[in-house]
Amino acid sequence: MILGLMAGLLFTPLAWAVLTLLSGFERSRLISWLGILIQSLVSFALWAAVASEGGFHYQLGGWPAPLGIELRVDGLAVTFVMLTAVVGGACGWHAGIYLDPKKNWHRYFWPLFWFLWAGLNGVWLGADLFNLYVALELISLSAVGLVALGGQADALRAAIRYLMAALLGSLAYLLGVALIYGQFGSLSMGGISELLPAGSGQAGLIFALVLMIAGLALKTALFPLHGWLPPAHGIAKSPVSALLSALVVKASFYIAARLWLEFGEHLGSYGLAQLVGALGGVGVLWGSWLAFRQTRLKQVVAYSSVAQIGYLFLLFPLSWGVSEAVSLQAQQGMTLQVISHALAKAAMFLAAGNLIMSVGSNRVDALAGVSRFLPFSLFSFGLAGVSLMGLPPTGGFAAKWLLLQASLGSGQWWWLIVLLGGGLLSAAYVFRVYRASFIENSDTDLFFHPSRSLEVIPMILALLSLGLGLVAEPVLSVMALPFSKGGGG
Amino acid sequence: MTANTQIPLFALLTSLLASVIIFALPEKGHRLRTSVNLAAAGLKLILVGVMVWGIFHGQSFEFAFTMLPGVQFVLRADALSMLFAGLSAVLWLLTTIYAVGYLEDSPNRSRFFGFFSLCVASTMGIALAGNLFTFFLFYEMLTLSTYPLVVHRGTRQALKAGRNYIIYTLTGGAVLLLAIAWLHGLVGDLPFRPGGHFSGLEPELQGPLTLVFVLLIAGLGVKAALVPLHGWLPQAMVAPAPVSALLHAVAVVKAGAFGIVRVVCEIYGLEAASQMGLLSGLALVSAITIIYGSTRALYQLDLKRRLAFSTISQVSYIILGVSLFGPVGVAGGLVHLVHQGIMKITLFFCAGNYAETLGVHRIDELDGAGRRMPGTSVAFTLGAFGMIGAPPLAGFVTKWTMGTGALAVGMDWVVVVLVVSSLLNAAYFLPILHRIWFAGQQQAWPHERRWGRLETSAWLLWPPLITAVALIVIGLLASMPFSPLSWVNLIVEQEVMQ
Amino acid sequence: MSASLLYALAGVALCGIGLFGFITLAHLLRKLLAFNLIGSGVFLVLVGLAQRHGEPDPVPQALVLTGIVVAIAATALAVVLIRRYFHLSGHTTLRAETPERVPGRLKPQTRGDNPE
Amino acid sequence: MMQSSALLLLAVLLPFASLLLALNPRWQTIYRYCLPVLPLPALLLALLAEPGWWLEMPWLLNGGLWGLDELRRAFLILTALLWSVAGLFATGYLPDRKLRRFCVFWTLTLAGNLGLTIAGDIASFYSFFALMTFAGYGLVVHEGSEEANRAGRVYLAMAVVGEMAILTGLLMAAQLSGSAMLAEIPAALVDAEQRWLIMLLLIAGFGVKAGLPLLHFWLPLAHPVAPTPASAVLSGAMIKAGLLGWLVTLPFGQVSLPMWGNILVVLGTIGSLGAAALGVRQVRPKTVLAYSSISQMGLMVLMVGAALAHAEAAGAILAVLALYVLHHGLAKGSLFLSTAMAVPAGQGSRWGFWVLIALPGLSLAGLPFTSGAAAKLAMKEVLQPAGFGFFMADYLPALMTAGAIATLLLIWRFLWAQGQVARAGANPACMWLGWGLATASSLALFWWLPWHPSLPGIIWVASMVESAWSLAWPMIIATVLAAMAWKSVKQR
Repeated sequence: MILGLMAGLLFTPLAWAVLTLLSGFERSRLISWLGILIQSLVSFALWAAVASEGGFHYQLGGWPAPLGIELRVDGLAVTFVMLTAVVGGACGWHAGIYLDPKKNWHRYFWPLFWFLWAGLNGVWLGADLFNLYVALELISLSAVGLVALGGQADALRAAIRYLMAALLGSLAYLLGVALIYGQFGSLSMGGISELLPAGSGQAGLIFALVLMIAGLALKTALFPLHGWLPPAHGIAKSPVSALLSALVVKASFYIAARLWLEFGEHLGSYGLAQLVGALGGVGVLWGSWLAFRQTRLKQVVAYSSVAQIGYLFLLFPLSWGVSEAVSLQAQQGMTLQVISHALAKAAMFLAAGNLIMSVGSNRVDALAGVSRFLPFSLFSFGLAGVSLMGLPPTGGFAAKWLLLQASLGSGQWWWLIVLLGGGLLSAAYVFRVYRASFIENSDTDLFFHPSRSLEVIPMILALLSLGLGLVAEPVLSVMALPFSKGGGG
Repeated sequence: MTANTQIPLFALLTSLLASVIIFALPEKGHRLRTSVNLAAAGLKLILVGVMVWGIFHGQSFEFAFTMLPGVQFVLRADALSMLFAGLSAVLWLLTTIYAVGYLEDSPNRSRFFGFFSLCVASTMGIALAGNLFTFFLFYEMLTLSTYPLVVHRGTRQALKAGRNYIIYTLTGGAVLLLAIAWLHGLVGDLPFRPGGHFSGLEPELQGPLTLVFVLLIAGLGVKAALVPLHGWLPQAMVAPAPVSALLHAVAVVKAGAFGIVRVVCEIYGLEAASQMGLLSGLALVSAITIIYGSTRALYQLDLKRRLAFSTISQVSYIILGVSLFGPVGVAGGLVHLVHQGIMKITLFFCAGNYAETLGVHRIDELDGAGRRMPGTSVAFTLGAFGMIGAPPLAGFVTKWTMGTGALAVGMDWVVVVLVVSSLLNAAYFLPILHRIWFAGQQQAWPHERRWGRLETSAWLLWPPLITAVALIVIGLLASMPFSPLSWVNLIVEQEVMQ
Repeated sequence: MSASLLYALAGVALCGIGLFGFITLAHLLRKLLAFNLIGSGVFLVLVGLAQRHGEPDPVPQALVLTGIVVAIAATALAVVLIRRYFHLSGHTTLRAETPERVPGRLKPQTRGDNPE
Repeated sequence: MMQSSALLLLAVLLPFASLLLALNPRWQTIYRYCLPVLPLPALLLALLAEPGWWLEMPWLLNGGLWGLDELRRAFLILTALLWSVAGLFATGYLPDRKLRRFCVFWTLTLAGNLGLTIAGDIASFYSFFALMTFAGYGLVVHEGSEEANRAGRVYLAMAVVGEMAILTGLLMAAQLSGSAMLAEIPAALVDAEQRWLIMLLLIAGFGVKAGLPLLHFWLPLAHPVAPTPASAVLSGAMIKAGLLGWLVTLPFGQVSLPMWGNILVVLGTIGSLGAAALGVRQVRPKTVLAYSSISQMGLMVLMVGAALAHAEAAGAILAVLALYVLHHGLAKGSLFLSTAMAVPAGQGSRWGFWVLIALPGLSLAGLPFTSGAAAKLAMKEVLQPAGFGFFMADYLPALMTAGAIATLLLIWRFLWAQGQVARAGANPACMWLGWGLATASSLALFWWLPWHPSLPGIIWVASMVESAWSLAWPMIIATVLAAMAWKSVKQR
């Protein structure tokens, strides 16, 4: 049964990709929806399996470690697989209706979509450094393709800028992997973490870790290296930008987080941790400030992604050199932040897409009066905004609460300013959009009403993000499995 | 899930469900929306009644589940929460009736009533919250659900008022979150327990706990409109009358005051708070707010702004009462929570009636209103006299109890504050009454509307009359078993005797 | 100075040159070439560092092979994008930002061309 | 017992019930004619019920206690009688314009006045007191003229400040006594360490209503502007509420306070003489009467001061005070009502009319065989300086005679002013009836009313003959002075 599940996770997406490549838009849409259904069922089955029996290792095709691909299926990975299923499914369903079948290169959306999905599953489950590199590359190339899909000159410019940044990041990561392999002769994360105590402290290894984290930070658009994200996410089609913001940036962060948690104690240093945390903090404040000043709606949401990513990197200082309980709290907080941000950001982008389509212009102040005629999408945009602000009862609040507790527990009180200030600033730009939509200037309803199902999808995602706050406890308990040493490999 | 645990949850869910249904209803479905609204309000009233009856006979109602590792979501109905829950349930029913009449033909009413019941759901949540975490959860939900009500009209001015409202309340919320997280870090998850937790306290915790107390009061003070943090309240007057009635008489303002009461009585405990010298500071701030609010109210020309400033001063009575830490003083403060709610909602209903029927917003346009709208004016007069503290109305009961309480603990200056504020109340209410009853009508009403036989539509007339009668009954029968005063004595027995 | 260390150092030097070119050169094709330079540098380091007690170690060879495949795919995609970008905007560098279009309040069209 | 508590409840609730008549404009004529009927149950209660029982109402406010004792009975008789007579007069006097509003405020003030007389617990006493004050404002500004509004503002401002003083005083006293009943307050005051503050607050608070000097400014402004029946009641019954407030709260008979006694006697003297000095220079008859009320209240303050200073004699002084209040209320009520009467045409009836107007005035000054004489003699009897220890004691007789002279001067001034202003014409029947009843009750009915049992025997008509001279000579002096003043005015 596990073999079936594992095969379903990695290979079926590639199969769907090839199938959709061969057929036109309508038929590939049908195949894709069927594929989404199967993927979701498989992911849910795997989640249930891990929830009951706990994490396990799986050699793909039975090949042993050094040459074969070894997968580590534990609570965290499975939760992210589940997240990908939910968000990917929603975006796929939304794109099916949203994209115009008549445009010829829209038919290439589906293959890229499935490649992206396969790459994501590869990252979540990969335990081998080099396999992570390959999956990362797969994600980047398909994401660049999606951004450039059917776009004009500025879409292509954004795609090229994104490609350059992604490739540079991957190569830096690969160089790091090469250096570590040179030192330890093994690529599996678990194996290296055992050999680490012997070789810790050597300059070469520290440089390798810094290189890898820098490369991944570039791919996750951490503060100084975030230049490529707003144009890319802002210009792409809304289901694409939802996928990018919700999942793609999280993949590279996921790897960076795993590296830090495995190798951090020995190779990392207090200075490095605080530096990354500081970059994250400044990213939160700077991203929110820029989001507040944007004139175009999707740019506002894109810069908000830059801000929210800053929160994630608070994990580094909060899990280095602190007690086990505080570190666990920080990890739980970070995971909840990733999940709630993915759901909320996807909902926000999809809702923004609906609003722009109905208003006919992507400027924020063109939204006047939409609250009267299109309350549903606006309401889901608002709910997603509430989760980004970290106000109760949303998942964002649960994450902020745990990070607050962790920073208080570890005595690093300065992260409070980032957490609370970030919350207030995000309130600023969400309510700016709300303000614009509440202005009553015309009684006539000259808005284009998108179809009902387009409006329902973002609402579902927003409600999930809202509900996450209430069911945080069970989600966290399943996720806790991997970090207990027993679960690992 | 025995019956006792489900009732608080159902009480909360009635209005949550109502708001979801109303959002889904089409804009044109007026009759259906009104019936859903009234059904939800009625059901909630019954549930609260059952809980009040249960608590009177010593049962306990509690619903809890762990929301985050180490943090519980607790809904508990105890005597203090029933005081606030009962008040908001009753006044929500009346305000809904009033709002249906008030928004007769205005746009996006389903949005209004949706957020309206969401706002009451969060007020009910605040009342039933069992620990600080749940309290904060509904406290922030209240902010979010009241913003669209404040900016309902969509005019530039409303949006500006909304912006200020959000800036104030969200900053307050952030400060409160910081305080709660810090408190949680220091002493772990604290349920609300009569008598508080910090009676026998080791000295080295004293410093941080005082700082946490100041942060808590600052966070809650924004909603309770304590002096430096009250700026948003007069500007939020631009909202429609039922909103300013519910916001300023029951939901928002009282949430802040109720929060401070919970923190002082059931987290810190009255003895501990007074030993740590916190209460004298609190008493000072609330006294300043009382005097400041009343003096500012003197100079307002707009009727609702004058009522808003009067609310600022009246709410601080509650906080002053609690900081008197004697049993009688605390009883006076708590009973004012109910009395002020009823009196202020009567005044806002009448202000709304004047605005809606005669188009009158400023005080100097009120000449001769008594002759044109006798029913509303009688209700307004009773509310005004209640505010001044003229016996036998509810306001007098509060001032008398607080006065005796203050003298009992030897804080004589509190009596001076009470007297000065009563004089100021008289100074800004009596001229209005003079204009209503004794001044002849100079110019025609700005834009008058006729509703046939009655002076204004039945939906608008009955709520103020009901609350005015309630005002007299509560004042006269203050020592009956189920009157607010005796219910408060029940609370104070648990609170102070611990 | 065993032979493998020599290869590794050469690889690192190649990476440095490639990185320098990647950052300073404006023309997109030159950037692409610089990228390939860094790629081969990294592969050289991978191979150089991997010599293990005499007999050949199969793992780095496999890694390098996979790395080369990935690099080719990436380069192909980059060339296609650059060509299309040149065809649409006539620019060969990312520098020239077209002035921000102000679409204003368009009449809502049919579902088709969505003005994102 | 049962029927008297039912009568008590009826007496207080009937006015509130009559408010329902205001709901429909068509019923206002009915409302007009039921004005005199409203105080009747209270009058019946005062006359029939024997004093000393109380009706407990634990559910009302924080423990209600209504009932009558010896002192309250006298006040209730006066209040009920005066309100019914004025009500009768009002039915004839009132035009139809703004009638409903007048009736509403009239019934509310009546309810307040009756309520505070029979209230035994602090909360209901203070409630009725406040109700009377605020409703009284409605009567004062009824005319709606600018002068009325200004008088109303002064009245209200001073009344509210006074109320706040009373509230604080009662609050402190109640907190000391620990109970919500009025009866316990004097006992609590005896040994309170802030006694001076509480007494200051109570005396000042009730003093505003009773017209103490420097607190009297609203009185001469409010009376002339109020409609005549309202000013009659205002001056006759409502001022006495302040006096009742003192009698019920201050510690008479339990401790002798010479210092407070002296202060009050001095204030009383200033009040009576100063008011007379000001009153004599007034032109409008109602203002003159207002000042005469202040001067009469000055005399009563004299007695209160004496009672405070001399605990043993307090009981007797209070009895005399009750009698004096009854006498002054009725006389002043009929005088006020007469200001609105038109002089009848016929020569003979005109003379009779003027004599009937003059008689209550003269009785105020102490004309033998009138209620005034009885009150003055009782006062002289009880204020014998012999037994008193306090400083002002031996000046009392001199002050009393000076007071009598001042009163008569004011009466002559009033009669002259009324003469100037009086117009000839017919009066509606109710006004004749109302005024006639008032004068009759002041002159004749006074003797049959049940007096306070502990009154000294001297005041009976029989014993009045030999003391007639002691009453008459101050009046002769006053008349001579008035004549001289009148002549000098004539030359100019």
